[in-house]
Amino acid sequence: MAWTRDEMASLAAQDLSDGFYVNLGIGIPTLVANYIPADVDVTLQSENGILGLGPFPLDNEVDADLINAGKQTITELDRTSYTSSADSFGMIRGGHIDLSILGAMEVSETGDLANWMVPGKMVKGPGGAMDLVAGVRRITVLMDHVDKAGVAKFRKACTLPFTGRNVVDKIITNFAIFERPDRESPFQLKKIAPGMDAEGIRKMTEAHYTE
Amino acid sequence: MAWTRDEMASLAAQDLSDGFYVNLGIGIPTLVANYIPADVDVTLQSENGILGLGPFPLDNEVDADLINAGKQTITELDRTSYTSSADSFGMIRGGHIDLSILGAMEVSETGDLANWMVPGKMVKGPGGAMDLVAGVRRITVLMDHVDKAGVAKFRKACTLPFTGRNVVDKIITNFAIFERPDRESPFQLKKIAPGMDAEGIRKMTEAHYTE
Amino acid sequence: MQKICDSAEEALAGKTFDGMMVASGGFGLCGIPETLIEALVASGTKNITAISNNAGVDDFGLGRLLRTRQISKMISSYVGENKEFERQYLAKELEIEFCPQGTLAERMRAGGAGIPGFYTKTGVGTLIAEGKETKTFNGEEYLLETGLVADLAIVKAWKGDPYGNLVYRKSARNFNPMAAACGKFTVAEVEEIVGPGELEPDHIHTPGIFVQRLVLATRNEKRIEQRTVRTGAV
Amino acid sequence: MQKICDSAEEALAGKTFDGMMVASGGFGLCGIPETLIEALVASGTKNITAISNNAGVDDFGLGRLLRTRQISKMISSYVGENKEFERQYLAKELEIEFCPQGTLAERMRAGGAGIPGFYTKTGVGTLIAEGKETKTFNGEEYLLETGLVADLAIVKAWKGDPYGNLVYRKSARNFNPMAAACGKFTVAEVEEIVGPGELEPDHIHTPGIFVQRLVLATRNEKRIEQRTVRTGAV
Repeated sequence: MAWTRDEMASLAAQDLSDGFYVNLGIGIPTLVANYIPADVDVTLQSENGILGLGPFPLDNEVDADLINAGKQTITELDRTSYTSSADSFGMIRGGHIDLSILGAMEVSETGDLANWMVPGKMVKGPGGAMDLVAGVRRITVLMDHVDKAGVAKFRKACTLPFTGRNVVDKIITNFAIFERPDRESPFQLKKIAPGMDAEGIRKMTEAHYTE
Repeated sequence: MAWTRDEMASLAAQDLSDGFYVNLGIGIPTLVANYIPADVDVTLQSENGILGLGPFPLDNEVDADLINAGKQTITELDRTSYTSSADSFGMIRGGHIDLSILGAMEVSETGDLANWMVPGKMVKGPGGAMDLVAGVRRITVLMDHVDKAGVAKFRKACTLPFTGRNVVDKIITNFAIFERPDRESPFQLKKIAPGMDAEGIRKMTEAHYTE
Repeated sequence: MQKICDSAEEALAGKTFDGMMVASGGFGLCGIPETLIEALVASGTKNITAISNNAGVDDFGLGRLLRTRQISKMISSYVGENKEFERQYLAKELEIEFCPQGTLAERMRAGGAGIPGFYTKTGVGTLIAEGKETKTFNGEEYLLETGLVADLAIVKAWKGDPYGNLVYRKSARNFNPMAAACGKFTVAEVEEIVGPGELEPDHIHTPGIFVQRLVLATRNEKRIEQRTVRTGAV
Repeated sequence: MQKICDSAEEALAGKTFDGMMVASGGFGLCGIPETLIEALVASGTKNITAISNNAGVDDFGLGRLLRTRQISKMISSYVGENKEFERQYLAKELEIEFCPQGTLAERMRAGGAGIPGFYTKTGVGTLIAEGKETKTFNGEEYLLETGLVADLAIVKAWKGDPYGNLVYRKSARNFNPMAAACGKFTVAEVEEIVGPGELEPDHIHTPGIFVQRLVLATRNEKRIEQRTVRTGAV
């Protein structure tokens, strides 16, 4: 039985260490905030200039001047600081963020990531994704194991335009977790969703990985 | 009769236009602040992170956290803002400062400036002078016409290491004022100190200039 | 020196021309100069190259200038929320230069700070790198990106004083400080004009040197794109 | 996550090593980390390359580390106020890399922001340009300068909170924000430690992400180099 989106987020949250600064992408990665272990102090960054993201506001707390990178209304905490976008990306590009958790369309077996455009479709732009994968120390991807047509998203090579080359450290799909110790190493299958087996995973994965 | 240091500063102050942002170098240029016309609103910048320099403090106002680039204690005004050194030099390098008035050891007839080192002597470093001459829109130099040995300081070419090449727009010495309309043009003699004449100026000047 | 103008029209007077490059602050619809965008619509200025992280929505933000076809090119990181943009882009009526968000912020900062080019790892090996020079530092490849300088910058701040000093509020700061700095001429609209000395010198985000004209904002709709709330039970 | 340390020695513990590069905030003797400099003296760390705009005076500021011969190289813009510096430099016991002040500030900012190189007009055609690459943008020549990243950064702030958020006071800000950002490990000394939430989020100059350890400053002498006053008559 495949992991749910919340289970995937919960699995991703297990990598959060005390004192980490973390940027969560739009979509499933946002759910990770709900699963931060109680004994772990994590500061969330939003690239539009917020260090120390709070939860969504109560209805009467909504403030149009306080949104996250997904343009959702949020709140501040007692640790929050605001910066300009240039200074915010200084944190990102300068390697000060410990971990970013992002969605993906495809990941290659060498850690290339594609998540910003599909040729022939309207291109909306890279946003901050290219900056995040280039600058953040560690990148975890959350994505479905296969696309709607059943095609593997963890592939030998990306078919879609790159967001970054050799930038992914860990992949959590709804079927399995792959990880590598460094960016010279191949990915290794680390965990399998309940009811699935290694053989099944291999069949649904185009990428080469170790077991 | 040669102009005094205060008269030189007063002459330099006549170029200040309403709304100008100005950086004054250490030494005689600092005196220019005393001669800003009453009907002209000028904001002084200090490259250590102050926009809107106030006068020296009263004895009981001295604040060690508030010094100018010459390390002198100063005060703030109702317009003052503080920035980091990087942002302060952003103003300078980015061409946002209208005028800088600086001292010099030598100026060449093509506007090269030397004011930071004498080979063989202890070198103290360029400080912010190279940034100022490279970035500020207009540079006025205040200097003695000749050095202690009687040698012309406005020369065909600088003999000392450059602070910047082709960066000076106006020279006010204790004997005369030279100016040029743009940095492709030669300097022109614009004014002579009382009791001096054009022939005398020519004899004490190595640089070529027009009259 | 009088920076405060009576109206947004007066604040832009003499400073717009066809074919100009305009930088605008704001992220999504947060911290956008609503009043000045409307004045730019009214000015009828055509063929604008707009530097802005986003393109607004159909009837709000820079979308207002797209609808009137006053913008011919956008330099942006993300333009996903605007159907009119999509239509013009697909019809090739509009040119777009995509720029990763951090690179865009840094290009604007660089332009304002007199830096014509800088190197970044962002975009190496991607479509963004096409046609750009690369250079290796410490064994890693970096892209050369250029500074951006705009003919006019329009920004939105929370408070401003008569000297043009600005203070932003929360995440409405975003691209505004860089937009202000990268304009050859910068006009700020503020929610409140305060008196001289009322802004604490240590708290000023954009020093007055970057602001040539200032106007009280008459439009502060501050539309929210994704109103997201939690229930009180949490 | 516990950033506050009981002493400067504890704040530097395990983070110093011979041959390391240390960035220090401060301009002249204003805004220098007096307490941490003393702790660095006590640490006995040798062969330090110090990134600092100035070199202190003989018995104060970085002069303390020069006197003990713990610094072997300085990257600075101006070192005029220090006789011991002059003696060591003329005796070739000390290496100096002169960097124009604005270039130094930008190199530190660039290092902190992941920018390995940038172009500037500052220093073109001077001794500072020797051995450096140049590039032409819009017909003008610019120098390539590189970002600086330090093994350790020591900074002085006015107030700090348990998350490492810092606020500076007046011109004591100067190089401190860039020093904080360019350190692989940054230690801040503050005149006052305030509680969580006491610093207004819009007023924080250095966000806590740049500060790994924080200590209450025990030395706040703040020596003045040029005490200059006017008479009350003005």
